[in-house]
Amino acid sequence: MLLRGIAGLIATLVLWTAIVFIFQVPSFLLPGPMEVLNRLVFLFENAKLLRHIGVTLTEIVAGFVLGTVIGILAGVVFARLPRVERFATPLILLLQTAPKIAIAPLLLLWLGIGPTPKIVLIAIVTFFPVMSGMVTGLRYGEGSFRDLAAVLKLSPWQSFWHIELPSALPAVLAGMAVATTLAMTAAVIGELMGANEGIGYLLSSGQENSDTSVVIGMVLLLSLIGWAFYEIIELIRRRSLGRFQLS
Amino acid sequence: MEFLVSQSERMIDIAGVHKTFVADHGTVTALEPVSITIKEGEFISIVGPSGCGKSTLLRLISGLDQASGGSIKLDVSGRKRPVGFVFQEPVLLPWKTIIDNVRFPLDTSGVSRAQGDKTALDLIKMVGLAGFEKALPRQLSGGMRQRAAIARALSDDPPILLMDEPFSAVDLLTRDNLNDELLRIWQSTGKTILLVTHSVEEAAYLADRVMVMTARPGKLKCIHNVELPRPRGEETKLDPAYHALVAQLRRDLRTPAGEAH
Amino acid sequence: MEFLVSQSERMIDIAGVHKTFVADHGTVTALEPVSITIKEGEFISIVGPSGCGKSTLLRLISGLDQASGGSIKLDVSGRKRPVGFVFQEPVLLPWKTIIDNVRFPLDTSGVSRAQGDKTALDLIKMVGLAGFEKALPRQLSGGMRQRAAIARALSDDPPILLMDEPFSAVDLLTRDNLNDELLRIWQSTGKTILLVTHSVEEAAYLADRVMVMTARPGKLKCIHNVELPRPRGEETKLDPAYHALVAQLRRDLRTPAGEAH
Amino acid sequence: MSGRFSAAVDYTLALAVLLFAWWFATGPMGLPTYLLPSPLRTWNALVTIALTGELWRHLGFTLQNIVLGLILGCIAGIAIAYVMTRFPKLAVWLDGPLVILQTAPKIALAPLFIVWFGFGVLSKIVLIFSLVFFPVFVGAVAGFRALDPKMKDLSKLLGLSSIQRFRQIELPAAMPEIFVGLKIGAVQALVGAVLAEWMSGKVGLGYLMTFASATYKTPLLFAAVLLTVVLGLLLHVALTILERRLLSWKGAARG
Amino acid sequence: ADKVVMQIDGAAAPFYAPLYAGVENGIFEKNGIEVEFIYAAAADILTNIAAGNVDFGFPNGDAVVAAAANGLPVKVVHTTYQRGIGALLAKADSGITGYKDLKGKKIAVTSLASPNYLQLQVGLKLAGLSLDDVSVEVVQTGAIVQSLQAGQVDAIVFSELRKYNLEADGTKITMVLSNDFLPSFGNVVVTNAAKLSENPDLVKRFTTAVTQSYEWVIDGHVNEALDIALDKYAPTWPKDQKGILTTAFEQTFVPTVWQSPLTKEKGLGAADFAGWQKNADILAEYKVIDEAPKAEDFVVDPSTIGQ
Ligand SMILES: Nc1ncnc2c1ncn2[C@@H]1O[C@H](COP(=O)(O)OP(=O)(O)OP(=O)(O)O)[C@@H](O)[C@H]1O
Ligand SMILES: Nc1ncnc2c1ncn2[C@@H]1O[C@H](COP(=O)(O)OP(=O)(O)OP(=O)(O)O)[C@@H](O)[C@H]1O
Ligand SMILES: [Mg+2]
Ligand SMILES: [Mg+2]
Repeated sequence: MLLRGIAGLIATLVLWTAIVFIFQVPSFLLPGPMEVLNRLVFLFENAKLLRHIGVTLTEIVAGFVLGTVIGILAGVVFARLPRVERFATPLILLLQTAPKIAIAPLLLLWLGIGPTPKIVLIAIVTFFPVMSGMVTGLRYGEGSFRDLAAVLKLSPWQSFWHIELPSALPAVLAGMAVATTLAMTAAVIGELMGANEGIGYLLSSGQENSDTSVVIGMVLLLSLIGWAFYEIIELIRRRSLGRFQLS
Repeated sequence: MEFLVSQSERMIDIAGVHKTFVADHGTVTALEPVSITIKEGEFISIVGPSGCGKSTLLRLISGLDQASGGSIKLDVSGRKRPVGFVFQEPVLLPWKTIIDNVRFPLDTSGVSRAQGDKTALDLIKMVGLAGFEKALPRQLSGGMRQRAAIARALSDDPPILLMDEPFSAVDLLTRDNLNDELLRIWQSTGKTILLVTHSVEEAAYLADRVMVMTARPGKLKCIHNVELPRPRGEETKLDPAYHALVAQLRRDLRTPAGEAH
Repeated sequence: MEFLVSQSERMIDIAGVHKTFVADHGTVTALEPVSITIKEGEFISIVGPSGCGKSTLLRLISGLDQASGGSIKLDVSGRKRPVGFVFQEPVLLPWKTIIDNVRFPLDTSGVSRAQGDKTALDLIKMVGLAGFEKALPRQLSGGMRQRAAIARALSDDPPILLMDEPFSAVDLLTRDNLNDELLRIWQSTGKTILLVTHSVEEAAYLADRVMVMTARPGKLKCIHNVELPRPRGEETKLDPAYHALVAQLRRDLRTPAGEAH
Repeated sequence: MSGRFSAAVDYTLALAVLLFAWWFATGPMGLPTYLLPSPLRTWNALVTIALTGELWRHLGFTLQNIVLGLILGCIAGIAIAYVMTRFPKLAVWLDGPLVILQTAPKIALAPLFIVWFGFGVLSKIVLIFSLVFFPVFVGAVAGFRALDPKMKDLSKLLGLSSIQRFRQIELPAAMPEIFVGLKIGAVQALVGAVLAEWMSGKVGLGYLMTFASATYKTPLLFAAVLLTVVLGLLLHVALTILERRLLSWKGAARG
Repeated sequence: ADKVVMQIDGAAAPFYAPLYAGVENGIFEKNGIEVEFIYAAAADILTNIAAGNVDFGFPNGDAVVAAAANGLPVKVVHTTYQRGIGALLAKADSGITGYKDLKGKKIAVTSLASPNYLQLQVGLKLAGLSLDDVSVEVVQTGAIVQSLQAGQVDAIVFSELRKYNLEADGTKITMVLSNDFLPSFGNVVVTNAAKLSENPDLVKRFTTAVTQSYEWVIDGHVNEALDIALDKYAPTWPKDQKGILTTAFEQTFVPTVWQSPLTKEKGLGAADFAGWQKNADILAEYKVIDEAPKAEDFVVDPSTIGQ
């Protein structure tokens, strides 16, 4: 799967080069792959690129895990208690729709400068898709399993662990896949609101400098990280569902 | 019909229970008021035309659904899981193997894995699924799935067992065997069993009492005491009293003319 | 057993068909090589213990699964939908009402809505679901769902009808009625029908030939010609030949000792 | 009906609590206006632009973009998900590039979108579309994949044409998962619309926000934020009602 | 040493070389200060200063005026850039040489609330034109330069600094400095009003360090400072732009941006109260802010800190 994904990636690169070459796209609009690669190598040699990647990766992983765990738990609560869900919905939508840039100073005020506000931001955007997936998975899941749990008088934890989580897993994983893409965006925003390291920071310096190669290069790095996340989720999906996916 | 059972002997007390479903296409009276007292250790069979409320009654007793009126009392003080339920369609967790499915009630009630495996393997053997312990439900035939569900319902030894057409998808021979196994288990454990079936032979062969229901609206038509001696076996099936009862049940089901035509 | 059927009469030609499933817990031979030729308009019943490959055989004939070997030929030149299938578990579209489900094969083959409604309503009435046209599948009892599935399989009048334990979840009376309806339809339309059942009475009552299968590994044990006169009805059930056949089928199923125990 | 009514009550109640917390933060807790303006000042800012009629222009523009982007993203998401589940070979090739394209942070690409697609509505719709597409796509893929094999048997047996199969079986069966994607997509559409206007343009709620933010008109900023949230809430409620109607056959568990 | 956080406009860039060099040369340390630089947009910086999230900011002067007008408790403690660096930029081959040539053209600014937009309005007015004679597009920082390069607009009103980027890319640029007709200030050091009154000593030491850092560069260390910046602080910047940057520093920043007649007299960072006041008044006149704040209320001359 990974191999084939890489094949697709190479195809994209070829297409990209072709577009740049055929249409003679100037590099301030869309630099070619080689140009971007050169800039990446340059950054690697001069700008401690790896350290920046490490910083961002740490933030993403921490935020993603936090958001996923809270999302799953909230999903369970919301699916069981629709009133709580309705009650929380406006707040959640507030957090999701309010432009992060607008609330950034507040986040800094409450959480201080450093990785925390970034992690929280990533957790916030991760939370929503995971929670939605969980709620749907539980709400529209097989009714007969609910009967079984009721007859066996399973504790909330037992029915969550043995019945609800497995049956909601496809929807939750779909939510997590969506969350990966949002997490990448949040990582950038988080670093835009005040940072001096990380991929998002390098990206904003590229923007400030109208250096499209750096922008595209950083976008590409983030995409690759996102893709890696996505593949991990796919792996979990295939591992866990392959057994009972009936097709 | 016994109306005088000592308080302690009463296991299930159903008084004026009825159920109406409200659906888009109108309300459906699934069950008109039913009253019956079931003693501890009794074996009750329920027969009746399709759609007469048999499953509904079992669901009400198990507490899965709420009655529209009337009261149901179970005398199962202290038991965490008073009822075992064999659903009309086998409800197996598709992501668990057969042995995991059968052991599931034990796993979730704190029984040790080793103990659970032992019980589960015995039951799997009993229902004729030896060799399929590690199979997933989708790899079994319809009848095999149903048998796995039966094994699961028995695994944690509930005092009350509700079985909704448990043997409808298995062949005659297996069915006979399972009937005898069920009787054996019932006799050795003293469970209270309610079994829904479309086979009047099965109903008569197994039960202490047979409830006959009628359709549209579903209601309890009559209850037959089965006076056949215990333990039952091949001789029972030769007993003229047995055949008389079967014939009587057939007649009961035939009049008033059933709903299908 | 007939081996000489004119080419044009052959409807289904099964030669050395077998099926093996590969699963995590090992390979399962669901079906050892089976050969049989079924004539147009024949009514075949299939009986056999649970897990002997009956459903597998039907799925192979319908083309839903691929055989591991052997060949299956259907003489249904030009028919877009050669087979109707009543699955062992009722497969209804949960978002459609009963009438929409029954009309579904018609809707998707370009029959006008009015014509479709008429056919569907007739069939719904025939299977005893009048009044539930607008109900959703989940609002029906198990037996009612099964009957809806039967109605759907009949609605677009396929030349071959494969029925996997269609009546297992309905009561005796309904079952008898449906048996007679099925015979009526069969006689008037000349369908070729394969019906899997656990009821040897039903198998004998309906069929021209009864296939008896054995379990583990599943294989065709023998085929009985049913020489009972047509049309069949209440008299058939009094015919000693019928009872002899039923008894014979029972014996066939009993030896070799079934798998459950 | 009574369910819907009680839902409205819950939403109102929640908003009231939110309002109280907000009031509390700005009043007794004493957060200054430039960090968080009081509800009253925000309301006044809102009323002011509503009275000048400016509000409706901005709101209308944003709403139009959201709806357009949402519809387009939805159609494309479902269509491509379907094609990819039907032709797994294709998925092998498309999966990698699609995911890469999607995980590319839009906020970083948004400025380039403007350069690529111009200042007009097009670049905005493209941005919204790109944000809506993926959630719907992933949801739809999950939905199509989870199709009950018995349903597959049925459609094979009836020899359904691709269109029949899609319309009658696959789409309705995938609806629950599609709705997960759709709900996230709706929120993303909102985020995208604001982001696009933040990046360029002279109308829209997003523009209003940049303007307010650059001039420290924090009450106006929060008024615009609040409007987006209300818009989000309305979209959410609309989708929930639609979901309830389309998925009533599922007999969703209610607590 | 006191640990402080300074939030700088935009991202790390060689233009901030004096600050970086100051750190590397131990100038800040000598003043008992350990500084960490982080980056954000100007408006965010001022909000963060007001909220106390960061200790010092280095935003654009116009942003400070707007913030002060809206009641944010911020104080300019070091008018580092003595003039504005806003400018009208157009491609040399477009034939645009000044505002008078803009009739019928398309011009991009970053926001209708930005000082660029104000500069455009005033520039047009002085050239006898009005907004009706041109079409204005709003394009964010991240795209505005490219939109000029791509020919989507004929001119942009933005920062003088971008001229160097564009020329590095090989585009010849015509530039009209806005400061010539509209006095304003580029990057200035800002702190919270409360911090200033509670801890004037720290602020004093900080501004002293800033002054000393800039002095070192002005005293003939442009080359070293740029090396430090390009190597350690703005490594994303292409190294081959050093030549252009050196020219920019030597011909523009050192003589006319960081230094002015006022600084000759009162030292670097001196507050030109009249200039600030004029800046504020014009912002108010053009309705960018509701009411002009008093320059004395938000600007402090570094020499008076702590007295
Ligand atoms: N969830 C429901 N909503 C609406 N009506 C229902 C629902 N469940 C059952 N019913 C109706 O209640 C009646 C009794 O159903 P029930 O399942 O108890 O029948 P049954 O006796 O078990 O039939 P069968 O032998 O076919 O399983 C039926 O008419 C059915 O349509
Ligand atoms: N998908 C599958 N994967 C693995 N094994 C399978 C699969 N489907 C069926 N089998 C095996 O094939 C054998 C025959 O199954 P089949 O469903 O044909 O039995 P059947 O005769 O219909 O039984 P029943 O009367 O219980 O429905 C069984 O042993 C079953 O375990
Ligand atoms: Mg039932
Ligand atoms: Mg079968």
